[in-house]
Amino acid sequence: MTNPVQTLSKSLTVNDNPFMKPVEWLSLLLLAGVILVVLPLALDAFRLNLVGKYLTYAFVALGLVICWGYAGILSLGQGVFFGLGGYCMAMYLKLEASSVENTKIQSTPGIPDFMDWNQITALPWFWTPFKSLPLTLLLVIAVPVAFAFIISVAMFKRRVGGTYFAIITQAIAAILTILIVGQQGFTGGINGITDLRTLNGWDIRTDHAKFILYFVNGGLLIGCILLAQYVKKSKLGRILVAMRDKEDRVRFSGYSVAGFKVFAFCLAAAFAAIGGAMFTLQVGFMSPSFVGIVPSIEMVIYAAVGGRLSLFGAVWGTLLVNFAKTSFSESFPDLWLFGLGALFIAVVLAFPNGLAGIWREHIEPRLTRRAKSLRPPEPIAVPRGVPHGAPAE
Amino acid sequence: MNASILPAALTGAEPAPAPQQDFLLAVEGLTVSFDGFKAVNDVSFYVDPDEIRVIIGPNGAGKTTVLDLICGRTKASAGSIKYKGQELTKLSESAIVQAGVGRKFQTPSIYDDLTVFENLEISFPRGRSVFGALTFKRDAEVRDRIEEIASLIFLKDRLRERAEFLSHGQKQWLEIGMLLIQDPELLMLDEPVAGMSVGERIKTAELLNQIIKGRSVLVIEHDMKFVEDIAHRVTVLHQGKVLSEGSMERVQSDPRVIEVYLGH
Amino acid sequence: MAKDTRDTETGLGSPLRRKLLMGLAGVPALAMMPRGAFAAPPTSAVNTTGLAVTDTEVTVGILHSATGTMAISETGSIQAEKLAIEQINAAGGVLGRKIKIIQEDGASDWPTFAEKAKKLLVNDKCASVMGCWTSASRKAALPVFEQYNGLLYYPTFYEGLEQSKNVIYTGQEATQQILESLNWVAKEKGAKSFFMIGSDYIWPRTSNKIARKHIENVLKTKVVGEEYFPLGHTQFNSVINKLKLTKPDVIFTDVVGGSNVAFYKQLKAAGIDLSKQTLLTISVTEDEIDGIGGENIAGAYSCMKYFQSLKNPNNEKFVPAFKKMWGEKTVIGDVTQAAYLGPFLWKMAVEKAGSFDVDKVVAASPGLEFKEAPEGYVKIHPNHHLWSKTRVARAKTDGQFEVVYESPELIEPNPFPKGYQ
Amino acid sequence: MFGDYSIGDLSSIFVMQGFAGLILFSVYVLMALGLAIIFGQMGVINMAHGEFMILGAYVTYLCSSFFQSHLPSLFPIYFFVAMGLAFLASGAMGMLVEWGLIRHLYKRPLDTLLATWGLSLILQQAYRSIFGPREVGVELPSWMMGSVQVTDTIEVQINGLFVMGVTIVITLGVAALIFYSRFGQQIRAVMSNRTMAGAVGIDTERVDRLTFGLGCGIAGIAGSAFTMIGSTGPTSGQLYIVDTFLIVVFGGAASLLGTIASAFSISQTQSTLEFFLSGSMAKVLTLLAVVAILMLRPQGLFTLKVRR
Repeated sequence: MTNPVQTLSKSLTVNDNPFMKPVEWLSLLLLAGVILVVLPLALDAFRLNLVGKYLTYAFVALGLVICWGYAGILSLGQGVFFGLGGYCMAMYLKLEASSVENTKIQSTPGIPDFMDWNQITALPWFWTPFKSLPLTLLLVIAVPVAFAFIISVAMFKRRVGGTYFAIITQAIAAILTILIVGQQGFTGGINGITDLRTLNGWDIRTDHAKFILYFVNGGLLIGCILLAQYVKKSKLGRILVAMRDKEDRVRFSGYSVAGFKVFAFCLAAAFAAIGGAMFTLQVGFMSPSFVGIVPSIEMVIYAAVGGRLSLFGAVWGTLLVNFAKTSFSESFPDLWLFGLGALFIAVVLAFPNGLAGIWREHIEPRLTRRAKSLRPPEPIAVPRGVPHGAPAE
Repeated sequence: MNASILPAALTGAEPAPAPQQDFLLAVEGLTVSFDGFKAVNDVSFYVDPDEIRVIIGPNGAGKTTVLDLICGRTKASAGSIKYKGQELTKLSESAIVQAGVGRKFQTPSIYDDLTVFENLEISFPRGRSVFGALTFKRDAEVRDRIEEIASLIFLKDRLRERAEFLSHGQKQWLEIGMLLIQDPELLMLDEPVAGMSVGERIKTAELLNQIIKGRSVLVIEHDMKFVEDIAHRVTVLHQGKVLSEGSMERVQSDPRVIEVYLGH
Repeated sequence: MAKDTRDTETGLGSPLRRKLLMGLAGVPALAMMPRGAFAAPPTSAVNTTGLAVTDTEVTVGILHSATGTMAISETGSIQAEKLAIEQINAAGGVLGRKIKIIQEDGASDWPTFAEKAKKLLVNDKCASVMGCWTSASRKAALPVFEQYNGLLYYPTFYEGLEQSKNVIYTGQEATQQILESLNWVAKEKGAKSFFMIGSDYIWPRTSNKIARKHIENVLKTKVVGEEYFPLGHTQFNSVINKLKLTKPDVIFTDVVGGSNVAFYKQLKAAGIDLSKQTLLTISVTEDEIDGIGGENIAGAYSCMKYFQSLKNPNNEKFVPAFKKMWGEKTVIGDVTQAAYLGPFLWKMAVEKAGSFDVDKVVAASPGLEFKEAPEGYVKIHPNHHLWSKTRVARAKTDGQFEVVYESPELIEPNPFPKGYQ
Repeated sequence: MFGDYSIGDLSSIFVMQGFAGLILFSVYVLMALGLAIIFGQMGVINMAHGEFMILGAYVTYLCSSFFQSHLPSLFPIYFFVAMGLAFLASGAMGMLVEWGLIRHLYKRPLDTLLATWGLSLILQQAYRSIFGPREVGVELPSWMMGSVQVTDTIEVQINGLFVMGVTIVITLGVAALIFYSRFGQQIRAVMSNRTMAGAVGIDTERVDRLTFGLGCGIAGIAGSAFTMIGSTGPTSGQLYIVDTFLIVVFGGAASLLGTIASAFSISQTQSTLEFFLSGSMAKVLTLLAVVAILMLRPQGLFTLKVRR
């Protein structure tokens, strides 16, 4: 990689650290256009709902870009936060669907059906907050973030990093899955929480509702991208990159490294939780199969395919892998796993920076060469290169 | 803290010994053992304000470990480190830095993926909390200060480049710059001229001579010419213990030192 | 027996209304039956709700996992459904129309089942869907079938506690499978104590709950242990020690998947001889024995409604037909047979109703009798489950079962059993 | 819960329960040993470890069918042949994977995780295409079934004894190889200082490949042994992966002794808890305890405190 040596003659006098560079504004416009205009016009209600579901995974991938790409913390347990967010939402919806009149055939009316089947006769205490919508919306974020906070404080204060962190988060995903499946009286077990109907009286099952939820989802995603962009552009974003590079140097520049890692991990958890809640709303149920190890690792590959350092790449990567999965598994079901496996390997071996890397290394230079006569090239401020995993301590 | 980096010249080359409570750094009985091996064994020394202290000693003498202990990278098994009367062994690394202790590592430790400007910016002593970093503004004060430091470390015209592309010597300077921007009262340098070309070495000596004024400096160095140039006092470590201490001439004439170190 | 009065809100309403519906359904059925045999009635008459029915074709969906972890189990169902549809087509189709299959892959992923169900109903306008295997996939797809008024034929024996207007359950619900076999083991083996071991999820837990109530309240004997292991668990030595300590008369198991294999191998290795120790399982069919190995499980009793070795004229035609289509080595388990029933039950209901309209087909279903079922005679109950016999059979080393007991009468399905919840 | 039983019954059960714990311990050691070499020594996070084990299991399956149909007289001893072949097959496959994949990723440990996860998906689908989606039954020679009657009430499973025997042999073999052989010396040299080892004339690439192959080969033996107690199917390998990694990490990744100690403590905890609680809760509590201890002591049970 060679970069033209830049002089700072002019650049220090203008705003050299804009919130978004023109290229990034264009990317955002393109993404927003595709999500909010093109797809809704081009797809029928069924396919649009599918895209809506995929986009909920994009929240997780977005969080992974911050947490893994920027801060170098690979979490194999993002499904935990996606699931917790989704379960919080599902608990509210389930309580609303389990009104006394809807459930009058049960031995205890007014509680979710699966509790009744398990001889539970009163709503467990931790379900009661989910009777209130505002409280639920708060808890959708607060519960996963609090959980992420506890995990990450415990681990990062003791400098657990790199591979160890990945393996421990994976174990946590496994534990939570076993717990949810085993405690079926409180959680709905392996079937999950199903048959969700209304949100504060509004039927979420109709095509019209799904259409509206799609836009809410898209809007939230763009909001999260902007938030992530703000973080990335702030000094905190640069500190995360610096930490990934030379953790000790950051520490001996007077920063509490653990605090920043905790922040990155909690932010990723919050994004995942929003994704989970939107998933529940759009798909109409939540089950432990989104909490475990396999979905968690698949979500990492979305971010990897998109480019682990690119916020927009994360969304494109998610869409691409899921479209491929849907169409490929329909026509060649046997080949799909070969394809997915090969994708993992190819991304790691040949395209460590994913789609965004291909764009930046092969397409953008050509475009810039053409545009060069028009304006001087952008200063290089975006970190490139694959993060090396922090050494295990 | 935003004092100029070039304060008034020293009042005297050899500061008078101060009473104990006025030591900037007081290391007493410092010991650390790794699985029974005492890498640092009952080390005591005192650094005065504005003093330049060089630690020398053969490989494996425990020099770097002493710096690690002071800046909190390694936890002491026994002993105390008092900085301006404050016990450092209990503090976290970041708190030690914030108290005014800066540390340069042996190999250049900079952020390859960031530009030179950003490298310096991260070391700028403001916005060190999570929230502070989120709301940090790159204002005129920050810019001016970074430019000031950059010209001092000969990198003024390379601010926009990714640090990865600097030469080895330039990386060392950049790291020194990253320390300077914090304006520490105690500066610890681990072999600042190691691995430099002759030209870079001369420039670095010049740079160090400028920046070490007005603060206490603890240096590990092998280059005796360089040591003679800057040292106020020298501490010789051998096998984790203090072997000798005093002015360069005194240390050089110490037969024990000649035996284990200069004699080689 | 207590008549079920606990229909869900989407269900069939009061007994009075149900009778009314059945009566209504009977009239056109009588009128249409002979016509169906001669010529295809006009499409406009048999399809008033815009289903994918032409003058020559009717579209039916198949929705199972062809990929993923559940593909192992669901493949047999797909094969059976395809065989049934081929046989129906060969005999002239349904109301003179050939069945066209659209197969979708649920990929062992529950939202995918909901998605594909929606696709089959909304985009493909399938007149009915044969599909789902696990309860989780059914629970995910069920709201879709109810919302778009589709019709699902669900083949797996399951935990019950469900009844929907839009689903016909061709497998047994838990009470049908369990109670009769417990009675048998109590009577035949004089069993006084039971130890229950299951995989940790809803079906084993519900089944064991029903079994425990029956053991304690009806048989007046006792349960000396009840253990659950996470799905995929492979170490059973501790629980085997507990078996040795408690020495139950009967080990009652509903362990599934890979755990099944590990459990029986370790049981055998621990010297528990199934020819002396009675073991009753509700989760082992011929399909499972393939992986467990016949020699590891020989002697265990399984209770199901169907076994491949069943001796009756229907089965003696079904088994060779199945093997001819899918290979000599394939085995046929309980669920595979139940899946085979789906297309026939649908065909009969359509012909009885004289229409493909889901509401009419649903209305025509209760009371339908299918005398050519490989398991023997079955009948659709108003609660959309099947009246069926329960059989207990003993596993042999060659991987087949030898039926040792058959309930004398058809057992009434009772998905919401009073006193068992 | 013991009120109804005689002292004799109880003591026999405790003996057998202790034995059950030892079997679990052997299983864990076998599972983790290969990974301890690959992850602990080489720093490669091999998520396809379970699939290498299952390769060994399938080799055993093929062997059993082959001996049954072609060499029925030798069937009683086929298992030893199968274990040897399993070692070779998994080892060869491991070396192939190292050459094609892993060697490009030594500097990026987290990326080996993703790449080997991809590999595990491919292997699973390959097994499914070749052997079918169902579990296959591996028939054992009759002498390996059943149990030894120690006293009237104490019985000991023969296949459990066999697994323990295999574990002891393999562990001693690996220890001898690593600590006393020339090759082991080279492995240790390469792992502690690659550049230096290269400079003194060790072919580091070859050592890497053989080490990875060795780890995978041991996984193959483990898989072969597990056909006696577990299932052999395309996705069976996934059942083991979390447990295996936790054991290695808990033991302190770089230490073989640590791996064994960690396998011992985890297996005894789990086996004891399983006896007193339900299986699911025992598993959850064991995993939780391991995670909690790792949070308090991230370096694992056994690590040397070294100068950084």
